[in-house]
Amino acid sequence: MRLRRHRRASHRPVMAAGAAFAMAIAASVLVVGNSADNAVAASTTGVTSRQITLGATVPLTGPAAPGYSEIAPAMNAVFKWVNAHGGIYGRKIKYIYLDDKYDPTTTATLTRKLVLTDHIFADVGSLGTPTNLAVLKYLNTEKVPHLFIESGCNCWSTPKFPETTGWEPPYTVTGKILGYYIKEHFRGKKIGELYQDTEFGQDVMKGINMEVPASAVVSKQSYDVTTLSGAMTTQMSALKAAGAQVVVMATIPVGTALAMLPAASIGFTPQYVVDNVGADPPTVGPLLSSFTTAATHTKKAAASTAALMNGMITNLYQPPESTSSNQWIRVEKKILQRYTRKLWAQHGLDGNTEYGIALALTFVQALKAAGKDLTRASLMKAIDTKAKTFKTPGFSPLNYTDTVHYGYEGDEVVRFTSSVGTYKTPTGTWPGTKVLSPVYVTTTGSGPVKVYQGKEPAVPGTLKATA
Amino acid sequence: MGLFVDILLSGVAQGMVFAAIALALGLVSRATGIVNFAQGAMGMFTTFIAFSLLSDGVGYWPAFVAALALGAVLGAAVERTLIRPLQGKPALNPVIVTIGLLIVLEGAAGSIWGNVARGFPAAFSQRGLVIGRTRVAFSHFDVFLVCAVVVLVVAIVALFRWTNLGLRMRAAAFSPEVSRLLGVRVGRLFTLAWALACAAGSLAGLLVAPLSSFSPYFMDLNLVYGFTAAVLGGLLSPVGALVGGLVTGLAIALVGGYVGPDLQPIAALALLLLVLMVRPQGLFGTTKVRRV
Amino acid sequence: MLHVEGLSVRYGPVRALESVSFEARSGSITTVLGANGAGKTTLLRTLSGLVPSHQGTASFDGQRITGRAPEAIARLGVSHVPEGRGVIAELTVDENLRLGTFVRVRRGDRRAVVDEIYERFPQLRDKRHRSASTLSGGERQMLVIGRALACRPRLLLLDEPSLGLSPIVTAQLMATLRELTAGDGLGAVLVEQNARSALSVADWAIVLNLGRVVVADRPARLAADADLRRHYLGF
Amino acid sequence: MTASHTRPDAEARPSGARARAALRRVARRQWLPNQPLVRHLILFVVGAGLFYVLTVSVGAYNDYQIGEIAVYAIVLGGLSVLTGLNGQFSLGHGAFMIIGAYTLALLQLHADVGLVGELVIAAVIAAAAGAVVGVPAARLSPPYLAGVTLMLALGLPQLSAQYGSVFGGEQGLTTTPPAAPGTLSPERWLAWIQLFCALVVLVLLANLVRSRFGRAFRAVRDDDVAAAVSGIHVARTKVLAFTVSAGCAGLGGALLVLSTGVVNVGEFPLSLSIALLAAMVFGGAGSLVGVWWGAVALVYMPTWSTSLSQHLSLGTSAAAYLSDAFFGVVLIIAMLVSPAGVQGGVRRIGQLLWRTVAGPALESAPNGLAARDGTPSGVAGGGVATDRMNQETKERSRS
Repeated sequence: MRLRRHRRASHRPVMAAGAAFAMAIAASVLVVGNSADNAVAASTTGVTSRQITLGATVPLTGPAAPGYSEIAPAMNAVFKWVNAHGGIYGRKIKYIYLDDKYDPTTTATLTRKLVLTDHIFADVGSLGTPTNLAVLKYLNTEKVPHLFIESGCNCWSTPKFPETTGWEPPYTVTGKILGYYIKEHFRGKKIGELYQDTEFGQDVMKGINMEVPASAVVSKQSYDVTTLSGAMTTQMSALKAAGAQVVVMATIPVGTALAMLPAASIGFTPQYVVDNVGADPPTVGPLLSSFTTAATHTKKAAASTAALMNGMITNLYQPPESTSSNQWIRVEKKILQRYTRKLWAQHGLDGNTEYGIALALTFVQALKAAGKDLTRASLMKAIDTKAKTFKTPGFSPLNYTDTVHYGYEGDEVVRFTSSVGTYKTPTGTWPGTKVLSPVYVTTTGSGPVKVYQGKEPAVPGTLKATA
Repeated sequence: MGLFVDILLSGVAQGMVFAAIALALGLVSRATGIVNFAQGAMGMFTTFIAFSLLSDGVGYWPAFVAALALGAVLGAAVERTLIRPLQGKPALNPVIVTIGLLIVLEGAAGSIWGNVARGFPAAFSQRGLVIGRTRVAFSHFDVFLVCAVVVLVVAIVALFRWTNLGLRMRAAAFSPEVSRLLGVRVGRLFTLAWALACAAGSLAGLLVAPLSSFSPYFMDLNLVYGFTAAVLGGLLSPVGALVGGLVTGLAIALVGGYVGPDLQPIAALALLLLVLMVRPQGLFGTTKVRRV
Repeated sequence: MLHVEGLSVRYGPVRALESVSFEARSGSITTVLGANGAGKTTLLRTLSGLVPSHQGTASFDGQRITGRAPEAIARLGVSHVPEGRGVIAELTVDENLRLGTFVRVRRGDRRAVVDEIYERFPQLRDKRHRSASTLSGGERQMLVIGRALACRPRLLLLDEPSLGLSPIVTAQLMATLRELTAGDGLGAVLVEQNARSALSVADWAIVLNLGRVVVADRPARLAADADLRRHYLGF
Repeated sequence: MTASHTRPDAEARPSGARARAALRRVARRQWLPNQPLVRHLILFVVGAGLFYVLTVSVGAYNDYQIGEIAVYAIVLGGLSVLTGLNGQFSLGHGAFMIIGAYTLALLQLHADVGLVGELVIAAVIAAAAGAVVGVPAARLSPPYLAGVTLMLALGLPQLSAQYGSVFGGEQGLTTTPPAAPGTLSPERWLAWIQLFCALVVLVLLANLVRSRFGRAFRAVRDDDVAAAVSGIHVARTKVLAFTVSAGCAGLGGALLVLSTGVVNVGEFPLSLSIALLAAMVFGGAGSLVGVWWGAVALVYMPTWSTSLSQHLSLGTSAAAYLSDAFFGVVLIIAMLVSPAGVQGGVRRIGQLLWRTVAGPALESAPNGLAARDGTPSGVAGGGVATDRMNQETKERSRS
């Protein structure tokens, strides 16, 4: 009985319903829309006389989203500001950013959607190393500009992929500058290292170890980001046991917090030197609030977590959010406040929103430099040849040439300390920023770390007037 | 030496969290015969509710108790509305429903509490205790954590072993039909088992939240390791859950400390295979092995 | 005490029981006979609420039991001993017995009831703390009947209690059954393949074939009917 | 369950009516030839034709997605055979996809074996890995197997970081999709290759299901003791099922990274393995037609979720999370409404329609219903759960 029933049942899977599944797919296709081939072949894809369409893939949900999900909306605030003031040569910017959940397969699919059905002019400000690697080849084959990737991987500048550019300083550059500072200012101290075991952490450490003498490094610890579930007690105990006096970290904000918590717990209080990726107080601070207890978790919480950040050294390539006197910071705050009210109310100007605004401002400069007859080629040419004249919040100029596709290659070293005052964001009150060094510049290779001699760019008049 | 002790101690604390989750998974598995993939997410959700209460000025302990109670209610509600209707249907279906629930809860938590990474306070100070002259990686809060889980396990064991209710629950789990014929209200007991399990899951959430980045996904990996612990311990035995949790916690702490954090999952897999090769029913399992 | 009227059960398109009617009285044993697949087990499962009925009613002491949940029917005093023994192997002997007392015995009397069962089946007392899985076939049968009795039932529904037992044990079992129903207002419905021994203890017998009652009569009359024996009872 | 031996099989056959018998034959698709191979080949050709028409009438992006659907159909086909037919199940099929994907990438990098060679070797290596996992797996009951495979999916990717020089670390390795002939778009050409592979694999699986091995798979699922008694080597059968299933996953992984152009472990997170299981049951466990529904869901859910959140409001993350939750709800409702998955639901609707059209002729067809609804009870043997009904049947048959 039983067997017979099953044998019958097994007639079914015989793919007899080829029709059924084909219909299913046809239905899906209808729902999603079939605009692919109806595109009018304009002179330049994604550009009309009235509009420029841009796209990006960013994590809006998923484990990687906290913090990073603020960047694209902040960029969009800049584009809204541009549109409100007549656009660029009369063209308004339409920015489509899609949620890839930091999953490269999804990035690959959504990027094809952006290119093939949304007909974007360029992919601008997509986030992440593995995600962008998944579309690097595709976008270059399709000759779609793949600009200002939100990642400092050393991999965005290769002659093989001329359409692709990075934006923030490459991780090795920030590492070298931090390493140089440590070498100069913590002579004779025992150095411990903690890094995320991905491209990011490895590249920063590569830079640091180019500068810091190997004899000074007493312990190298790492963590795995995909299986990072709790406090890094073992790593911090090992650094403590090795007697590290300075702990240099290449960590994402969560990693910074999960390292500092157990360290505080075991009474390990080294001098922290943290790469800027994982050192933004408004981002890291709330994570540290779990160090509060049932008794103290009230208004005191903010104060006690701020204390943990106090004294941390990091590096910045654009003005710190806390210096409200800075012209760029003022403008950025205004744009944020006016064009993304929600974001402003939730986060204010923190490391992520500032990043998005600065990146979008860079792109707006590039669009202007590309001129009235905008094409993909004219945009790439403007970036490759005129980047040094772009006025952006970065301390050092953008270094794009036809062979180098990194953006900034310099930053300064700072310390968070309440001795210079504090600043407030919707998530708490944070120590102010004290500048410790001049702006340094260097390259990803073996070139020396040099003091940057030029001036920091001033805010363009039009921006000051309209924002 | 100090390092070794610290590694062991952090392994114990971590292992206790796995044990609590393993216990919850075991309770559900025992009652309704399924693996509840939403166990972690349910604990996450109630922990977020506790967080909301804390932000609204409610005290820590009222919020703590409220989260446990809500966990129980959530567990009972899920059993009644989502699991019960699938009785007698293909056995994978309720499992897929729990996967669906996992997605729903994480999505809901993300949209309600937003995308901000934040911290969750601990019941007691997280500053390590001073033993001799060194400060070890074991704080007042860790002491509380270990005690809470041990008390939970002892309570569950006592419930099963020495109370009539526990006897009924065991009977209902082993042989629901016979139990019904003896007048045992099996359905209610299953609901109760889910409620207990999800309260235990909430406890795990409240205990581990201060030690992790507190986001809608903070329980995901804990669930995976908790499941490993449950399987290691034999899935159905509360003591097995405790031992399984401890072994898993220590194993990954030692591997993380001395071999490399990358290899923690591989090590857990190896441990699992090793134990299951020797005892396919886990350390404390008593599955009837059918042989011809 | 048990009154069954026109009871029908269907599994999808299949008719498992078709308009079955009979009565079972307290203090008597009613045996249900028939070939494999005649619907005997289905009948008991329907009476105890495990299988929903399609048509007809069954009532116990004037209360309708069709449509009620098994646990509710058990609480009325109907104790179903399922086919295949139904000991809960993961529990000890004592736990199995105690489980029977939870519903109809007051908290203070439960120990006494269990002890009473041990009086009746002394072998069980010796193994009270052993796992039920270690018992022999005959001991398991004692355990399930003991457990059913621990429920303080008014009606026993027994599904093939002699299955797999030796003739001697079967005879003992039937004797026990006779003794139990003799006194305190306990009735029994006994489903059996072993028609000969069932007929030897029963007060009334019905024969099912393809879900229908084909004969209902006194056991002696059935045993005497050679045709009937050959067609339906197989002895 | 008691019904199985009381069901009067012969009794219900309606008298005479040749017309009704003919109707029944049509209903049971007996208009197709009886030899499985011929039937499957005919369906292969029909399916290929339909897909050709479909792909040439849509744009490049849809071609790309159809290709992805084909890839997931292959993976889900293997998983469906493992779970639906053999009663084992895996929460770690992403790991076998990784093996296939890296095999293809390494072959493209270091050897010159051509696309066919690359795909075949990828499938074979993954199948071999499946055999290795399958040996211990054969001894484990479902929840324990779940634990082991779950850890496999979590642990295996870590090796790529550990041996970065071979596997390219986080960046991974690049892959080169086959060059499209003539003016054909690369997306369409790749979609054709992927669809072709999917149809071939499904035909092979369909034949396997109908073969001696398929019967052994089912026998082991239904009752391993009984299967062993009737001379089936239970452990070997389970290992074989695992091997076949892992091979399919490996081929799928290899084909998938041809689409993306790069292979790195980020593409195969633990959540993918869980999503695969969910999609398989969503489509209908044990059904090789159902795999297409599951694959459509896997590919379109992220896209739909994106467009949904765009509609809800300008892509804020709150909206994105809501659309995530929405698909959890879809999964739950699908399971509650149609336990046999989408394909089970489709079948039931088909029957209802057919019965209205063909009238009561089929009503009395012996086992008509049982045969059609066969899948759900089929899966019952092998969930994470031990299906109580089955368990008790087994216990009873034992005593």
